[in-house]
Amino acid sequence: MNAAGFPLLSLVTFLPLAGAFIILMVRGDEATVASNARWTALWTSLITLALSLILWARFDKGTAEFQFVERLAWLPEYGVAYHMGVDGISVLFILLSTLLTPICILASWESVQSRVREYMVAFLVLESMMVGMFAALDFVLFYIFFEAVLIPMFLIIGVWGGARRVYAAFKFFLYTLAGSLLMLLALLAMWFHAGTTDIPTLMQTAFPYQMQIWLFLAFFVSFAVKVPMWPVHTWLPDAHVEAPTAGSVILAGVLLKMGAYGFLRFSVPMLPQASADFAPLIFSLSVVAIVYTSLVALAQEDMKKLIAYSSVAHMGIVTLGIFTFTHQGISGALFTMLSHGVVSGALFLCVGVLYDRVHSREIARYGGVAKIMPAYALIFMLFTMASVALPGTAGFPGELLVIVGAFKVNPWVALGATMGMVLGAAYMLYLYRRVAFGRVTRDDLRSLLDLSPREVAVFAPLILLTLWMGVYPSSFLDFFEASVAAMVTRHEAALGAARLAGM
Amino acid sequence: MLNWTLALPEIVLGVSGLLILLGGVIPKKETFFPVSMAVVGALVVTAVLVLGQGEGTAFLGQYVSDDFSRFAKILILLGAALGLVLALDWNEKQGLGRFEFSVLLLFATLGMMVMVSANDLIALYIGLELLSLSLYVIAAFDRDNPRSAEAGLKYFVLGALASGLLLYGSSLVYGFAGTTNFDRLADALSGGNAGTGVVVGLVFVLAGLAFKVSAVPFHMWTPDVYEGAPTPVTAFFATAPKVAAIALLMRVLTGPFGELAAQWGQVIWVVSAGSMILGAFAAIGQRNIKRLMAYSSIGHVGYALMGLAVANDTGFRGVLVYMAIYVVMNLGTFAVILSMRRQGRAVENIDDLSGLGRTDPGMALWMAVFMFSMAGIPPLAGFFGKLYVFLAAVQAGYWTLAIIGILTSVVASYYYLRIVKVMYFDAPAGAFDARPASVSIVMVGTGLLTLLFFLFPAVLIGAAQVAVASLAG
Amino acid sequence: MIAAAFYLFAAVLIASAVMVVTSRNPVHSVLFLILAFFNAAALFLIAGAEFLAMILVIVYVGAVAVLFLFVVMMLDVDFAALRQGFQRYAPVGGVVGAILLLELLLVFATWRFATDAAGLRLNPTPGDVENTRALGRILYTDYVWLFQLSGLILLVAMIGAIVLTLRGKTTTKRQNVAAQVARSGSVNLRQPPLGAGLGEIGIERPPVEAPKPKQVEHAGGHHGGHGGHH
Amino acid sequence: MMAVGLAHYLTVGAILFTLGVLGIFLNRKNVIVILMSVELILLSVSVNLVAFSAQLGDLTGQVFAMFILTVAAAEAAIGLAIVVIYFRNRGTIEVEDVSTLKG
Repeated sequence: MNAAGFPLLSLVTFLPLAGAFIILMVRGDEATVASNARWTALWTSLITLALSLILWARFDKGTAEFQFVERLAWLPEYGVAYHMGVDGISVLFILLSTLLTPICILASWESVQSRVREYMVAFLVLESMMVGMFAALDFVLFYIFFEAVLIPMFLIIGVWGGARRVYAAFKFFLYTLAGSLLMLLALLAMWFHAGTTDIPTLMQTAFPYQMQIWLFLAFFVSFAVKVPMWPVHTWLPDAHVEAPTAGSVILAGVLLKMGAYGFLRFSVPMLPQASADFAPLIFSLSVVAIVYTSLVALAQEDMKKLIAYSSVAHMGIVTLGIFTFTHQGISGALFTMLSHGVVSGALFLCVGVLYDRVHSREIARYGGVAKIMPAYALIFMLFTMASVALPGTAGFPGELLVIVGAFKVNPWVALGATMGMVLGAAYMLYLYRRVAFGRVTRDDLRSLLDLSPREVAVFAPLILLTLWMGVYPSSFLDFFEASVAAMVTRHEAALGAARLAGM
Repeated sequence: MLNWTLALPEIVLGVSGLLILLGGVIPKKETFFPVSMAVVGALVVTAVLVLGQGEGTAFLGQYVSDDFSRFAKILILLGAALGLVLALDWNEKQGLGRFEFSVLLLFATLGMMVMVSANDLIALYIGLELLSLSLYVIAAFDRDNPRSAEAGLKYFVLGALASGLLLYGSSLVYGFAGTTNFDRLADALSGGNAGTGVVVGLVFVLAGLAFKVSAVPFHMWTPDVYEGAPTPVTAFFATAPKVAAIALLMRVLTGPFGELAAQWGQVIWVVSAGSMILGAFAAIGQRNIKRLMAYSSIGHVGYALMGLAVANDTGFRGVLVYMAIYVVMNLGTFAVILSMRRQGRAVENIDDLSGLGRTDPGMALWMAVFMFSMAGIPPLAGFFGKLYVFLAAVQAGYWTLAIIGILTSVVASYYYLRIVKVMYFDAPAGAFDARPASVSIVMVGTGLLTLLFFLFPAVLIGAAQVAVASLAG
Repeated sequence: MIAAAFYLFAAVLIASAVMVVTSRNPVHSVLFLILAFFNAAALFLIAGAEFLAMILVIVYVGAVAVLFLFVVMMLDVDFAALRQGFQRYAPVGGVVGAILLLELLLVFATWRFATDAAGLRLNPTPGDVENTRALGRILYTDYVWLFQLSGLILLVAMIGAIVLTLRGKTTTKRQNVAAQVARSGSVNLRQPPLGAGLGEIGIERPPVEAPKPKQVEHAGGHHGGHGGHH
Repeated sequence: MMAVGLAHYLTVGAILFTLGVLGIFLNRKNVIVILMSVELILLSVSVNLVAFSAQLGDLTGQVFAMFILTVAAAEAAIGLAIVVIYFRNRGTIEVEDVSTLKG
């Protein structure tokens, strides 16, 4: 059946749903329900994490083939199947999702007090959809998971968000929906052309050049909104600012990766010529995104907004790396995605820690936190450093690889990426200075408590990962080595064939 | 050959209608509930008979039974039976518990069955009128309520005009071909033989039928009638008759006028695009949920017609799948709307749903499922409906139509989301009265179907495939 | 001769149709509608559809038009107010109507029958029998399905009209036959002696129950004039 | 068989039909006249059908016309019933006047 001997991927995907169902069945008064919901959600997500660790352990790094493959007839006569599997590109994202979910649940343990049951259900459903999306090897299946993510996220932002949550939730939903519906059209066109929606098969299908252009544009709109790329990024700051802490963590940690993952899974391998043709466009947009949003980030007064803009900049580096079509570039992009998932998630948690205590995200409201909460300041510093890609932290290897890859293609592009690192250092350190150092200007800050054991438990795995990724990056790079190599080779082969045909 | 046994389901339904009518008239006490139960029973029996119905034509070609008609009939019977179940409690509470309601609903259902089995212009007309006349009456059923009376009046006036157009078109078609039988018409029109007269006739017939499916530009009656009619009547209007009218439209266009697909394809294209656009934009400002559902239904008909505009088997299959899912979603939504009742009074503003997520999480959950499904968000059933019509449009290269569909569904999702927003994000506006079990059953049943459709899509899609095959063959 | 008759009837038909639509008083409209039906019936006769002509007169003039008349007279409507929109819409309506009419006439100008229309006929007119008999032959046999269904349509119309307009008034006393029959002791069967009249037997009445004494509401109260105590 | 041609009948039918449609649009407020206009439309259809029937030598048209007459009678009954309850509720038969259901 597959390497694990049982349908591991399906189990990882649908176990959270089972947990959600159990939570829905809980009866009793509000407090009982809330506490039961918290514990059930935590245990479900931990078991899911444990299961996904099997995935990690059993994954064969030597091959670019899909592993843990499951296949069930779904709509056989239309070439649609329930087809799941992972390769080097997707496996770590599943782990990222299953890791961040329990962290999010722990992080909202106390901060979410209203409608706990619904909150936990939404998170578990969200986890299920995220994992399914990364594991889907059928385009229709992928699309279903891809869009279904919107439902729980819409509710998480809208119900437990801040003051302008309704606006943010609608903007998030409608932007993404508009993009993904265009992808649906492209999907249908591919389906019609190839007679199947099987992703491995579609990767082998050569689409006519004209069609590739249109398909690429449709995909581009959808994924660019999701990544988000400049200039369709405007939903992101709103969504981040208004979402509850855990929502921001998941949004930054996993949801933003869906767009980049889409580029890697669909645009580049299935539409090689169009990707190559549009690469300059992507480069320009990415560089604009990096520089522009970094500058915007410098001017922010709201911590969450600042980190949100930094996410846009980081994702610009990711898209830039992907479209270099070089081994280093793509590896770097993947690594940056992972590290950004961990680091920006952690940064949002850091903001959340302060927010839980003071109920303000205004940078000017703080100052001298390092004196009052030393442990917190240390952790915050670690993640700030990781975010500015200090060597030895998670942020560094990925960005370095992207710059190397970009340099191979075009030095100016590489310069753009480097600019991102420099500016990133500027705004992050500026943020840190204003929050952590300086005199304690406000008396109410003096009474703040340092991290509780629960919060330490939340941060611990992230700290560990950040250091691990920075010190020993090849333990992660190895995972996608084979897949990226195969992808680059195939891409060059496809371009070569097209060039031959063109002559 | 009369071959009358073929029409057994209709005959049984008609005769049981007469018997039930007798059973309702004779006793002196209130008979709404038992009569309704008897009608539901008759509908179920008829559905069983339809499942076992043979194929072929009867009554000298006026009646046809094939997989297509059986598919449509099952849907119609399902919609009618559940619609009546929804009406049970509401009618009693609103003082509309008169047994004639159920009997009229039964005859309307019979009319719909005759429509989808019609193989002759006269049979089409008779079936349509049997349906329409019953609907006129039940739209005005709440006769002491000015809004209901007005709904009935508006529906009647425009409906009568639509029948007039349809008939005038039929007369031209008959004059051209010398026959009213669909098979013979198809013969007469084959080989590019159609004259101006028959094309004009077709346009009139299309206009008449477009009214019945409430497609743009014949949609004017829909919002007023949906809002004014008693809510269970609106629920009924939005489901079974739509299926019947769309099925009839498909049969007429593919059968006798199959050769003219190039002509009617364009008309349907425009109608479909117009309906989608109007359904999306006009609904945005609505505050009354029934009125919103009216525009929503116009939009949904637009999507279904997209499959018809494509005029190939994939498209027709998409239409059937879409309509089946539409009926289920709509019944569920109306089950929720019928539960909106405070201190014994029915309320129907969207704001009345405020904070439902807190006051009644179960109902809010199902309503959210229906709303997301109507917006076409996977993995809910509504997504699959859209998937199949879009697939057909893309295959046939109808890009413009598909893109209009995409844009309008984004716009439309805005107002569906708004309902979710009101339920979950806003402060509670007070709890609703306890729901009757009958409504809960329909709500949960249709909700589960909507939610879990993705597990077995092949069942419905396979059935639609078979139905379409019989239509073309 | 027949052509002249046709033109006469057609002209009157159209003229009265115009009057139906435009006349100020709905009562006049109804009367013109009746006239239109008569003339249409005459046209039917010329075309050889005798049965339909009769039906038109009997059903339409006899029932439908009278029903209209009845409703118009019954509803006390201020008809002058209803005509206000008319002048405003008349020019536009006239243009639209003219276009529609022209288009329809163009259709007839290019009219042709399907090449094999004669072969497609379902019920060729039999030469040997008159119109009514020919219709009767197929109506009750070939068209039995639709015939029965149209019966149901009439039934629905009947139910509808009743359910919408009939009100069981509470103020008027209505006869309830079943209750009357079931009433015990109200009917005494007796064999009167032959030739006996009321004078001998007297008027038979059901035994009248003695009126119940009213409950005393205020034990100690004294109500002058209203005899609560018997 | 006919001294006058098919075209004559169809013309009469077309004029009647147009008048009927016009009547509905011109008398938007007066429901009773609208109902009568509907009757005119149905009459025009019957004229058409009878003419075609005679021309083709086929009885189907007359049967069709007969069904139409039957149904039209039923329709008139229901229409008038609805008008009556409408009048009872509002004391007028104006349709457009009603803005309770506008939007």
